[in-house]
Amino acid sequence: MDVQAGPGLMAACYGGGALSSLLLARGSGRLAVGVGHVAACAGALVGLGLSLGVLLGEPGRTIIQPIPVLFPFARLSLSIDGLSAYFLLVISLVAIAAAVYGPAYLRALSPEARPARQAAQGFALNLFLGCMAFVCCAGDALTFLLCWEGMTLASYVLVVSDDRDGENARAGLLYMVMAHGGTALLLVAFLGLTERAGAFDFGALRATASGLDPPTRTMVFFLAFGGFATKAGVIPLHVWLPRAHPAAPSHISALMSGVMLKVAIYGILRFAFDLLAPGAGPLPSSWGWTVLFVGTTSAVLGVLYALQQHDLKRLLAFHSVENIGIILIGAGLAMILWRQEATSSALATVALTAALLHTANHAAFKGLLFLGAGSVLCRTHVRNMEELGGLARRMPSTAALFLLGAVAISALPPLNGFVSEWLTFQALLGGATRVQGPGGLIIVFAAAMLALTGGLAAACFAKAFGVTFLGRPRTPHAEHATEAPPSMIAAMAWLAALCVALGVAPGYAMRLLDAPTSALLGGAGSSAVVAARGPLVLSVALTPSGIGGTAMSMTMIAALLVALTAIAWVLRRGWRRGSRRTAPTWTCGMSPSARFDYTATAFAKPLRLVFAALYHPRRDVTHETSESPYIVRRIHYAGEIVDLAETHIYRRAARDISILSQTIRARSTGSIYGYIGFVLGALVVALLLVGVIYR
Amino acid sequence: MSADTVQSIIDDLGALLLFTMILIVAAGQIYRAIYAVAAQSLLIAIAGGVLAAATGNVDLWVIAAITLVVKATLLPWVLHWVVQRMNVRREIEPVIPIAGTLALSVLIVVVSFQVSASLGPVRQAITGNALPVGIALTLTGVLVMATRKTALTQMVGLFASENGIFFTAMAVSQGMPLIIEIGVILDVILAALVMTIMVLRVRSTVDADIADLDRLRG
Amino acid sequence: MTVGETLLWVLPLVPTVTAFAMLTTRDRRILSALDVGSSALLLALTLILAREVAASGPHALGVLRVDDLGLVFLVLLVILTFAVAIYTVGWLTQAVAVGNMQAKYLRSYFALVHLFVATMVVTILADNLGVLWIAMEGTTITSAVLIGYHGHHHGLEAAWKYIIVTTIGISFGLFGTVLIYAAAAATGVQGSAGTLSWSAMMPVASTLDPGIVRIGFIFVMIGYGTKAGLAPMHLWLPDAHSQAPTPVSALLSGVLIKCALLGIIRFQTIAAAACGAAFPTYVLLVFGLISVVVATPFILAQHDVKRLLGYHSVEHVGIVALGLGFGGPIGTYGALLHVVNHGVTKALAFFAAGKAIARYGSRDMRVIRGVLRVAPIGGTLLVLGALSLAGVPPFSIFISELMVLRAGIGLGHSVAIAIFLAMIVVIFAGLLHHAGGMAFGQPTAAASREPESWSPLVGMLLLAAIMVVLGLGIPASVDGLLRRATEIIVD
Amino acid sequence: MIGDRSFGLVCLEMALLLLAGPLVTGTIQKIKARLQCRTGADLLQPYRDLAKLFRKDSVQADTASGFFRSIPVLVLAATVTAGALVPVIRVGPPALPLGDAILLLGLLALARFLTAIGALDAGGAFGGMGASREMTIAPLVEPVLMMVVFSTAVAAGTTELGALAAHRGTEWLLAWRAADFLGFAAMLMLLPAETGRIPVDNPDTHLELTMLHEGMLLEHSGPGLGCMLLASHTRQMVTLALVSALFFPAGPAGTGAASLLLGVGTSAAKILVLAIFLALVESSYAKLRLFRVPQYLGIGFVCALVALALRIL
Repeated sequence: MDVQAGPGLMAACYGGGALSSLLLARGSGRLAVGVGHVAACAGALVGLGLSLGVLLGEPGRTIIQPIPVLFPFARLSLSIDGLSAYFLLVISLVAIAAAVYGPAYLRALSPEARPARQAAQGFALNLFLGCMAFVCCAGDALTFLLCWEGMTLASYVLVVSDDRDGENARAGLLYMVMAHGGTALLLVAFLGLTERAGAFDFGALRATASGLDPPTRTMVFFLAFGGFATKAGVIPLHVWLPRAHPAAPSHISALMSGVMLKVAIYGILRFAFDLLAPGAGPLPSSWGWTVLFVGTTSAVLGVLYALQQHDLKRLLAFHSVENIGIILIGAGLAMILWRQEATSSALATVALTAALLHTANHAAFKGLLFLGAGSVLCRTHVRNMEELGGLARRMPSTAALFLLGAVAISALPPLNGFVSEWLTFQALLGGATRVQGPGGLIIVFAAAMLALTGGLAAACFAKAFGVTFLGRPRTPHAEHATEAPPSMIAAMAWLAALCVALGVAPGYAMRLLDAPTSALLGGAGSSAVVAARGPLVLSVALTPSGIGGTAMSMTMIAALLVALTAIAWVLRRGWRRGSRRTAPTWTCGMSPSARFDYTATAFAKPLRLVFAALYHPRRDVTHETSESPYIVRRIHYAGEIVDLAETHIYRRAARDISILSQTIRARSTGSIYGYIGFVLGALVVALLLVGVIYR
Repeated sequence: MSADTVQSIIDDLGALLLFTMILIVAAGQIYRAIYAVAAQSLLIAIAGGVLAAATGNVDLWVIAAITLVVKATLLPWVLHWVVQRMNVRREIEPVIPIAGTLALSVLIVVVSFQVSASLGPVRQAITGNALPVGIALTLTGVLVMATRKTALTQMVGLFASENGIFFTAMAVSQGMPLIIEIGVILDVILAALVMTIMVLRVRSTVDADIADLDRLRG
Repeated sequence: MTVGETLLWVLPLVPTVTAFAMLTTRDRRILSALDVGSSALLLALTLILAREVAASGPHALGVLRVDDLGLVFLVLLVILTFAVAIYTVGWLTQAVAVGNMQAKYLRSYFALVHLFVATMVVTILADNLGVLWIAMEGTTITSAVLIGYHGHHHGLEAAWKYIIVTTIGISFGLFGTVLIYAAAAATGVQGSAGTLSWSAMMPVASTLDPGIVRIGFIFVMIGYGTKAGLAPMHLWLPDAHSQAPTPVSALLSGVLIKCALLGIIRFQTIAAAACGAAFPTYVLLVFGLISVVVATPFILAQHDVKRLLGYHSVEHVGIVALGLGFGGPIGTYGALLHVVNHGVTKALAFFAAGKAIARYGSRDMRVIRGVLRVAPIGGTLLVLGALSLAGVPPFSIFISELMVLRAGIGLGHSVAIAIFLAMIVVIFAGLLHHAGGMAFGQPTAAASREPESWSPLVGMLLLAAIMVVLGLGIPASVDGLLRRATEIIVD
Repeated sequence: MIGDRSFGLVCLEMALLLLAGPLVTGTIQKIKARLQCRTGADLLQPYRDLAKLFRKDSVQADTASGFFRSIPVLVLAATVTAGALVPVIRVGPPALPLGDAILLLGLLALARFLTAIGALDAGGAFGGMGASREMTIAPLVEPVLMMVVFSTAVAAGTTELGALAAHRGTEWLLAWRAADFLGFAAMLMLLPAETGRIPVDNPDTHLELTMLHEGMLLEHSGPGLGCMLLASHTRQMVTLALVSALFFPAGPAGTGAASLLLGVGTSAAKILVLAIFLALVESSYAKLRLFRVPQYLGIGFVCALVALALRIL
């Protein structure tokens, strides 16, 4: 099939899906949902083919297709180059899983949902996927903005689609408002360019931007960065994220966390390396350092806040903040190193490769984890992990897949999370060697923070997995859980397979990264730089002379690991076949019960105390004593941590604004004399001004 | 009559109009205000007549006549009738003290002169002193509406400011096209009618003055 | 006499005749039929007129004249009138059922509505600035009666405030007209009858005396600005819009304030020609910004849904003023497009809110909860209307706001843009907060679960369709109309 | 870059580390005993324990999930794989790309993660407590370790341990500069934490208040426990080998049996020195309170940071 037909076909699939599920609204809801998800899956497959066609097609290929004229003042068009295709690929990969997962999930979660609502699900899902896909394929500012807002709107609908309590509506409101603020910044950034260019399409913008004076260009970049950062949930613009993502249905959460944030990353890369890139010479240094700093902050704070969450999906949402931070570290490093020296541009390629690879990796394992959380949710209807436990014996496949995702996101070998973090470390090391002076130190510090992040993530997921799936069930919800339906398992298995493949044989993925990296940075693509020694070996040459490079082969490590495991297994069986019997866990002689299990709160407590300065933890313990104060009947414990940005910036601002407007409204007059007075006053003042100015 | 005489007559009338306006502002009783408006309209009718005689413009005669009939006779009579019909208190309760209102009206007069002074001598030839007087009348009329309670006083103020407009129209541009003038006057009559109806309606339902209702706010 | 000229005097006549015809019957079905019929006829005639104008330029007949600029407003007017007529059918049944409207006064209600429409038609078609003023005062009188129609003292209070304040306002407008007339007369171009005619004045506008025109424009700006609901002269607006019967609110917010804007535009062109574009630009910018800023706190801290929509009209009139102020082809085009978009969307919002109010028997947004549960379609339309008003694509208002922004950024009014955007975001938050509160959650016990009646839905869906279509793309015919209108203003 | 340490050699080194692990533990115990004026157990006691454990039956908690049995195996495998990455006998990068420091840290972290999972699986309070504390200390250790590695890696421009060792060359102590001393100091502070010894952890007791690592082993028994113990021996060995590879990688360059033996000898000597150091520390310090550990590691962090600053600035 010709790649040229791809976009149209994709639009047809998504649009058709949206419309058909809308038309089926009056009829059976299940049919609407089914049709919607099938169409979404088809659209994702088309997107997959399209992106692969571009990525593996002849290098430097860009598909440009005009859109029939809609607005008299702008020519709309699509343009799909390497970068667009890569993000389209990521979107499609997760979208397939979500589309497979969705129907069974929705049915299991709320079987009694009204047809209208189910149809809305199908409609919004297709709209969401379509808009995301076409944001990446947009060839001009207006298409970009329209799809961008469409994406926000569709995800908003999905977030509030389940409005059993007001909580989701509030989360949706916060999300929508912050997204709108971000869009406002984007508007200014884009219009600042389009008005100079006199046209909307990216080609014209590129041409204009290369002629911009540095201050203006930097201002435009930071406007755009602010807009995208809001969408990406970068700290301190993240407050909407941990509320909105959990509120959505889980497969939508997977899409939002795994993919939608990446669209923002796409925007940042598009602006920094493509639209605003100067004709020659490096980018303004302020850009890269800012992005690096912001990325590091988000990574550390994100995982720290994630550690203290007990709501499974909220925890995952905070981890998205962390991973976006890691991606931004790579991107920022690439901005710093780009076009610095001969070899640094190769180094920049390494950094960008790390960022892009982590984009795909995060999409895979975060999608997997959210789907796993969804399976737990739809079987137990509980999101608070304190009320779960012991699920590994009841939902073994789900548990195994979730564990795989946990290992991957904790950046542990031999899975994919480690690969991208390894590349990031290499790039950071290279940066430290190239950038002398304080800059180098900052880069090394970022490396240390990255290591800290990895360790904390491991701790966090030891907690998440252990408390949710291991030990004894703490409540009847968990007690009576059963394994998730096969279609949901299949969707998770698909993503898990991606995690393993990207982890064990990352060299092959580099082939896909060639197009975007060379499109953005010019020069050799990833596979030439990182997979120079064949697809099995990742190698990075750090010093100009080429000596002292680093090489690592995930494949061999994995093989070694498997072999040794086999040997150790034999060893464990023992010389003679020892019998195995089971006995209750040792609890100092008491009869064990679920109350002996370590809770999430307890597990995270040491770190809560270590980082108390960041958490401002609050705990209130009330003793319920009987007649004598020494006999304690019951102890109530309530503890919480505060999100500094939220309490210190957002809550305060919101409160002040509302108080201000309340007072203004209360002071306003209702008497007609005041009305007339205002009119008269306005006239007199205006006349005075005219008289004074034009004397 | 020579143009200068006409000009001087108009100026004197303008001064008189300002005087009546001050009477309206200072009026402590509703009747006084109504009479002052009637007198004001009368003066305007005279001004129309003078201008008509000077320019021989037939339209102006008609306009003067209409003003005499409608504004100097009919509307004051209607107001008078309403006041008697709904036996409200005859005293005018000011929103802010009368002295303050007077001060404000002085300010307005100053502003209007300053504004028209900003036009410069050449352009003042077009407008003469009529413009500042007109502005002053119009704004002061509105000032009265803003600073006097009871709906009736507001209607009085409204008519006063309409007078200001008419005077300007005559003096500055020998009156607008006849049809327009008539239309305007018809509108004013209609408005007065509707307002009267509303006043009586409220008076009959809730025993309060419509202008004092201030439940709707914010 | 060509078709166009005939239509010029037929158009105002249609609603007038209907109005008097309506006084002859008491039967509600006949009244509704007359209502829908005559507004459909009006719509058809207007479309014919539009084709005439597109084909052979402006037509003039005595004091009436139609050009593309007026046509933009006229089309908006007739579309909304039609939608209102359809909506009224079902709304009235319900209103009479709960006793909001007495069956025996219905004919006067319908008659007044059509007189109101007739005056607005004249306002739009008026070429003579005096006639423009007269018709404008006519709209005030008729609509004042409609606002007070319910007869309880809140309604009368609102009506009184409305009639007094707007009458003062447009009497200032008259003063301004007189001054500009004087300036024109002073140039002594032609007979005095001609000098009040806008089309006759435009060619010589550049020779008018700038000083007088400046003062005149200030008076007109304040005067017609009062009628248009620009801050700080807007105070009557939320009262009137909240107290009027819902269809009337839709007409007030959708068309009437736009007519006042048309008046301002006509004078703006004269002022721009006489004393340079800078002067009207800055006046409009100042009032636009004041309106956007002043509206914000009242939108945030509002409990009455119709007052909310009223204040929102203030904000949007401010946006139109900003667009006109930024000027240039883009800004003006955007402003005109915004006039149409806001008219349609705001009418839709009022319709949806009206249905919700009827369901819950209250205008308090703390009482109206979970509309989506009790009325799925109406609730959806309510949310869509709110989102569109807040400027979210793919709805039409986003496009016009985008163009206004373009103009502002292109011409480098950075401060105005900054304030504008900040307020837009805050207002967005407020509006969505209110709309979300009304749409989602568990409905209160007061809510009536009765099925949604068809005619209001048809009316709303008509408007929603226009809203979405204009958001996804501007048809060539509309574009041509707007372009020609823009040329008239900018030239 | 492609080096000349053949895969066979790598396997040999790995086997050495695996087999000598218990011996080192035994040595440390012996020295401690001596320092405490006890005779102490035999050097080979750890081997005997392991052999005994592998012969025993196993008891498993009835609440444990299917993962529980496989965890010791995986932990052992991960640790031993990590052993494959450090050069012991000879410096220089391996022929196959198996020598990356970051990968080594990753594998150790994997082992630790799985251990914690296993500890939580049985669902007792001790396992959870041990896991919680272990996972509290680990994230604080890792950045410091990473920076120590970087402080040498920045100079060499690689994170390949063999290459790092080769870059430092044979005359290591003479070539040391301030940065190296600081980095080494930081490394010495980390050593007890990474090997789970006093002052951070106490390997000898299962007392609730003191234990980190041992608490996680409570529910394992028989061969499983054997695997876990062997893994912790190997882990300690790997860490010591890492230190020597980073800071004093003396080793003959030539090939042939003689140089191989020489290499084995030298590395044995280095590891013995470090073992003695550990024993000294263990018997001369008391265990820190858990919440003092971050401060303790903070000192190491500062040392490493300063070392890097000296390298870069």
